[in-house]
Amino acid sequence: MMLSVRDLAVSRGGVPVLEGVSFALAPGRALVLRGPNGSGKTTLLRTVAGLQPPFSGEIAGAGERIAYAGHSDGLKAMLTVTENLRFWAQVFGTRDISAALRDFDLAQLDSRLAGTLSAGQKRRLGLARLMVTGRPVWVLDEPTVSLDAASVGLFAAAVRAHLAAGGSALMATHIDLGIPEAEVFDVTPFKAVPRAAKQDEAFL
Amino acid sequence: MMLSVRDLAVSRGGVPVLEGVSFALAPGRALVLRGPNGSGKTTLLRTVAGLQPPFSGEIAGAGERIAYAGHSDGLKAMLTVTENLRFWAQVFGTRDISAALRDFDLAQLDSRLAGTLSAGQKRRLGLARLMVTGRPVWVLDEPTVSLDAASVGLFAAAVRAHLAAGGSALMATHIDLGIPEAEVFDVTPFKAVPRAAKQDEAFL
Amino acid sequence: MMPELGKYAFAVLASYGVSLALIVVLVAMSLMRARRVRAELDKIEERTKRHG
Amino acid sequence: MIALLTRDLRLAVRAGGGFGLGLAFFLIVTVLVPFGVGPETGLLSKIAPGVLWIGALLACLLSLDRIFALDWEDGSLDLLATAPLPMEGIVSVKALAHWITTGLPLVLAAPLLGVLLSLPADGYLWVLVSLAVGTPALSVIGTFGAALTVGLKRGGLLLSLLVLPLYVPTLIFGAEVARRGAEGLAVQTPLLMLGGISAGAIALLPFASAAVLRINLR
Amino acid sequence: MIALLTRDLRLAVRAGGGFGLGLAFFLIVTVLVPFGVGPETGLLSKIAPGVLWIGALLACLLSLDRIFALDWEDGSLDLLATAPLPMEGIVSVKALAHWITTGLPLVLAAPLLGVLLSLPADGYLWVLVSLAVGTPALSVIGTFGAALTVGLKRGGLLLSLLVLPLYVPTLIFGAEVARRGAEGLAVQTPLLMLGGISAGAIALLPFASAAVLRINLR
Amino acid sequence: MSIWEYANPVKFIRTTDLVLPWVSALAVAALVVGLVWGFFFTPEDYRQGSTVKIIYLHVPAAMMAINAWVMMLVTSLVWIVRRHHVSALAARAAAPIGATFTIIALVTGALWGQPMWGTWWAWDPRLTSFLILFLFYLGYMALWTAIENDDTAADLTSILCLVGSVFALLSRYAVNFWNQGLHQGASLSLDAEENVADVFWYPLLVCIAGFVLLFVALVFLRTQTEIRARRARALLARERQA
Ligand code: HEM
Ligand SMILES: Nc1ncnc2c1ncn2[C@@H]1O[C@H](COP(=O)(O)OP(=O)(O)OP(=O)(O)O)[C@@H](O)[C@H]1O
Ligand SMILES: Nc1ncnc2c1ncn2[C@@H]1O[C@H](COP(=O)(O)OP(=O)(O)OP(=O)(O)O)[C@@H](O)[C@H]1O
Ligand SMILES: [Mg+2]
Ligand SMILES: [Mg+2]
Repeated sequence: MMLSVRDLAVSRGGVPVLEGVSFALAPGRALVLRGPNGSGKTTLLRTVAGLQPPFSGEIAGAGERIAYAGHSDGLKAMLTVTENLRFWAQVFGTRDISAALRDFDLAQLDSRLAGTLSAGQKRRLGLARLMVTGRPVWVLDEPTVSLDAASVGLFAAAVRAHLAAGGSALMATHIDLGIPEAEVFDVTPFKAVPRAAKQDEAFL
Repeated sequence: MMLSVRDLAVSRGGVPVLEGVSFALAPGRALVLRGPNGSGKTTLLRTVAGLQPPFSGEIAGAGERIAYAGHSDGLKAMLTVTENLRFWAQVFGTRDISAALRDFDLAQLDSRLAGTLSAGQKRRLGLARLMVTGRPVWVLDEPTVSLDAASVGLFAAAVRAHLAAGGSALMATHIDLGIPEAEVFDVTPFKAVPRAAKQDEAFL
Repeated sequence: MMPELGKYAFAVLASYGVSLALIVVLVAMSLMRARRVRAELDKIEERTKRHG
Repeated sequence: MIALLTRDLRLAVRAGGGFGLGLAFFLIVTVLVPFGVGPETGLLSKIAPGVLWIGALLACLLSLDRIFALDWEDGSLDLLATAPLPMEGIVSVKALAHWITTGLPLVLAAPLLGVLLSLPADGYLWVLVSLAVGTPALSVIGTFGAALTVGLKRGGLLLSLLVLPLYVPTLIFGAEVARRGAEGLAVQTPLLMLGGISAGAIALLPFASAAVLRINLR
Repeated sequence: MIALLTRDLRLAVRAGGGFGLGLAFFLIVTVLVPFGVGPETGLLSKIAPGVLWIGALLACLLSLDRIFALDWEDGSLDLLATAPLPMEGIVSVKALAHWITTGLPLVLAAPLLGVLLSLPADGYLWVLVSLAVGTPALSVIGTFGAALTVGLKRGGLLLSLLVLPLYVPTLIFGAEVARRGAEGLAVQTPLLMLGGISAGAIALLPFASAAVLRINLR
Repeated sequence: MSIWEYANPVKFIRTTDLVLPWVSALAVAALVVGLVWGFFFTPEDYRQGSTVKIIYLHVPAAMMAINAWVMMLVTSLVWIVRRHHVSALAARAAAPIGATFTIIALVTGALWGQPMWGTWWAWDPRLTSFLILFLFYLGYMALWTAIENDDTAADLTSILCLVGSVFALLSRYAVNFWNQGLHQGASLSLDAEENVADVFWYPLLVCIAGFVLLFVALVFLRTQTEIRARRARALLARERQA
């Protein structure tokens, strides 16, 4: 099943930031969003993930198929790496966390409290969470922030494996993700023209 | 005055992570720390900035001369961009925040609450704070995280201007900062040999 | 003209005083805000009409 | 759902905050009362049931903002919202976890603290019963308030202000049961009312909380 | 320093939390007491001075963790520590801001709330005076506790437990002044003691707080 | 033509602009007549003395304090079900008015209580439930101001108003159960024997009418203001994006 977005407009604080966005993401493919700071990538990803309603337009094939990872990792500083991961595995009804630990090189850190990890280690744990969701569409916001070159490699390998297994990935980034086969989608041309916030439309 | 570090060992949770680190940073120069995730760059920078005591070794020319910017930006979500910046200006006894606003392209955002900025805009504000400290040594931990190419350019220009004015900069990063003239210092070889935590030594 | 309020004068006068004051404040604030918002809106409308 | 419950409980134990905070606060209030109103036994024993109930209520009120705030800040709440759990389930589990970590310890500790306040002998049973019946309502109502204010920067204050009037009926009936019990009077009517409030709140409020949380997350 | 004070005050106003929280809590406690202990005027007027003091103390206690916690979480405290301000100055300003946003409103609100508790007419003056003299001590002592627990994950609980015993003398003398005042007795001795505690705390504790904060930040 | 047409902001403003002067004038007239009549031209009660004059403020304020909440409940429901913006804004506009009336009822009651019952405040059920009502108003208004997005705020406050109403009724019952109280019974009921004497009754009716009209006028005015403020914000947002 494709993830497809048609003529989508997304808003922050009720004010549209992007509009007329259309793309389709087939299984096995990856799409990288690009655009300068404040162009609305995060907003678009949150909308696709269902965390906020679209301003207008349609999204198909999203909903329960999506695993989202945003700017913050949703880690509990007082739980260990294993506990953090196992919790999400249980919530998403999967079992095995060892593959995720292995693929993101977290095996040595597994009994450390998440709060004592370095910035990059935290990020790796946040990404490992994706693998235990069992969801086919990964929606990732700047996934490689704070990662060193080796970890970016781990991440790229994990994404490739996910794509090979029929999954797909939609990612926003400013830096190179190490996945050259991904298509690039620049959001800059879709900057919304000045328009009222939805809740204010009735007042114009 | 030089910032110089001699035979420094730094620790996290009492356990040394780096040892035998020595370098010197002359006015007008920049030094970039490199090393994989968890190698101890953040710990080293915090120690140099005086936020934690060294495990052993000496640091000269630091203290009141340092302006530190870490992984978190120290912004108040409920204050506007201007208010955030002006506060730090007052604390450091400087006046003018307009140069900082201009150099980091924040002028248009100046009356927005910091909480409503995008990730990259927040980061720009965090970096603009450095300019109002008036301090000669900038100590920066992954300053360009979340920044787009144009903003990295703004940052590089700000650092160059700071160096040209006789300042210096010590930065940790995984990605290119756009300052090729900076020297690079790789912390990997200084990984500490397993050793007891300082507070446990008395019991061995 | 003033009615004889007897020993309860304070209670009665204070009641009238406080209540009327509160009502006046409420009305005044409503009117002031109405006027301010209206002026603001007029200014903005004027501007948007001229420009676009 | 069970995973969420165990995680919340584990966090409460590990990170303090939960178990401890409510209980400690309860203890503090009860200990301070004699210092404040003076040590006469007669006076203390008269106000003891009320003080215990007020202490329990304040302890609940205080720990409410942790129900969602921590998960909101570190982004877990966003992730939970995209997880395959119904929102009603999430808020119910959160309320349950709050009750287990806050309400239950209060119920168990109340008789002990009764001693400090010279609670009359007849009162122990009824303080216990009234708290056991009433604290679930406090947790569920509180979860509604927490859902209303999640993500607001001035949440803490607003939360107390919003939840306080909602707590009044529970408090009145609860304290009435405890007081009548302590004085050896019949407790049936207020106890029934208290039970009714708890049952109604548990049955209906999760839907309101889930609706509110959905609105707040969007 | 003044910049820090204005920022803290502005944040308190803007983000709620400050001004409101303490005051709202004070109000809550006082309003709840009659619901808990029953509506008899005689009983209420007897416990009124104590309840007002306990309410004020709890309101202070509650707002303590905001003194440093928010600045710690978003990294501002690290930055402040590297700024050219003496640590003693920082903690003093923080304590002052806390008093202005919490203690002062409590003092001003206490007489109004006294009405709800049928405080005897003689009591108003002395409740006001005792709170005015005593709350600065509460803020300064609380700042010390907040400095001790900054950055600890289970800080909230620990903070209450640590600060509580430190608050007891202030509470005892403060409530004694108010109670004696309400009953028309002489208040000189406890008032002197209360003043002494405040003066001593303000003069000495900032040094301890600064030392503790320095240790916690490293 | 259906009543929902007035839910259109422009239509609402146009219509209320027409009625507002009349309602305001009537409100002022009724209030002046009622209060002057009550204050200057009614005799003293044989038991309550001159304090009976407080009734002309106390009772209408108390009635309108409750009615304002009821009106907010209805408009909140309309917003939830039909999502008419004017409805939500009318609820928002009514809250401060209701809160002010509640304060007036509380203050006049307290001033009346001092001579009649010998105390400013007693934990009488009627008084207590008014205090709780006041807290509800405060919470409701605070929630409105705390939320930035207007639609979110409308949704949340509406749900709060619903849940709050249920709990307000519960509290009323609880408080009655808890304390029998000192306060007057419902002396306005027409069949009661000890009805208020006619001399007090007619000016009281005029005052009640005055309060109702004042409420309506203020709600219209404040709703207009809210609509204009929203419109100004909408235009500004559009401008800023340009
Ligand atoms: C703070 C104190 C008081 C509050 C909050 C209060 C509140 C109320 C309320 C809610 C009503 C009902 C209005 C209605 O629904 O029609 C009312 C009516 C009335 N109150 Fe008070 N009251 C207070 C004190 C007093 C006192 C001290 C007196 C006189 C001794 C008094 C005399 C009356 C009378 C005569 C009525 C009219 C009864 C009726 O028509 O229902 N009230 N008050
Ligand atoms: N409440 C608000 N009111 C108005 N504009 C807002 C509000 N919140 C955010 N914005 C703006 O919306 C735009 C989109 O932000 P978003 O976070 O989606 O950008 P982004 O592309 O993810 O940027 P970055 O690369 O910096 O993360 C930004 O310009 C931001 O300043
Ligand atoms: N309490 C602790 N006990 C033991 N080890 C710890 C503790 N806290 C941190 N560490 C470890 O100390 C090391 C140094 O961390 P630091 O944050 O300095 O790394 P870094 O070089 O900044 O990494 P990154 O590039 O990911 O930011 C990490 O391996 C981390 O896991
Ligand atoms: Mg972003
Ligand atoms: Mg680091």
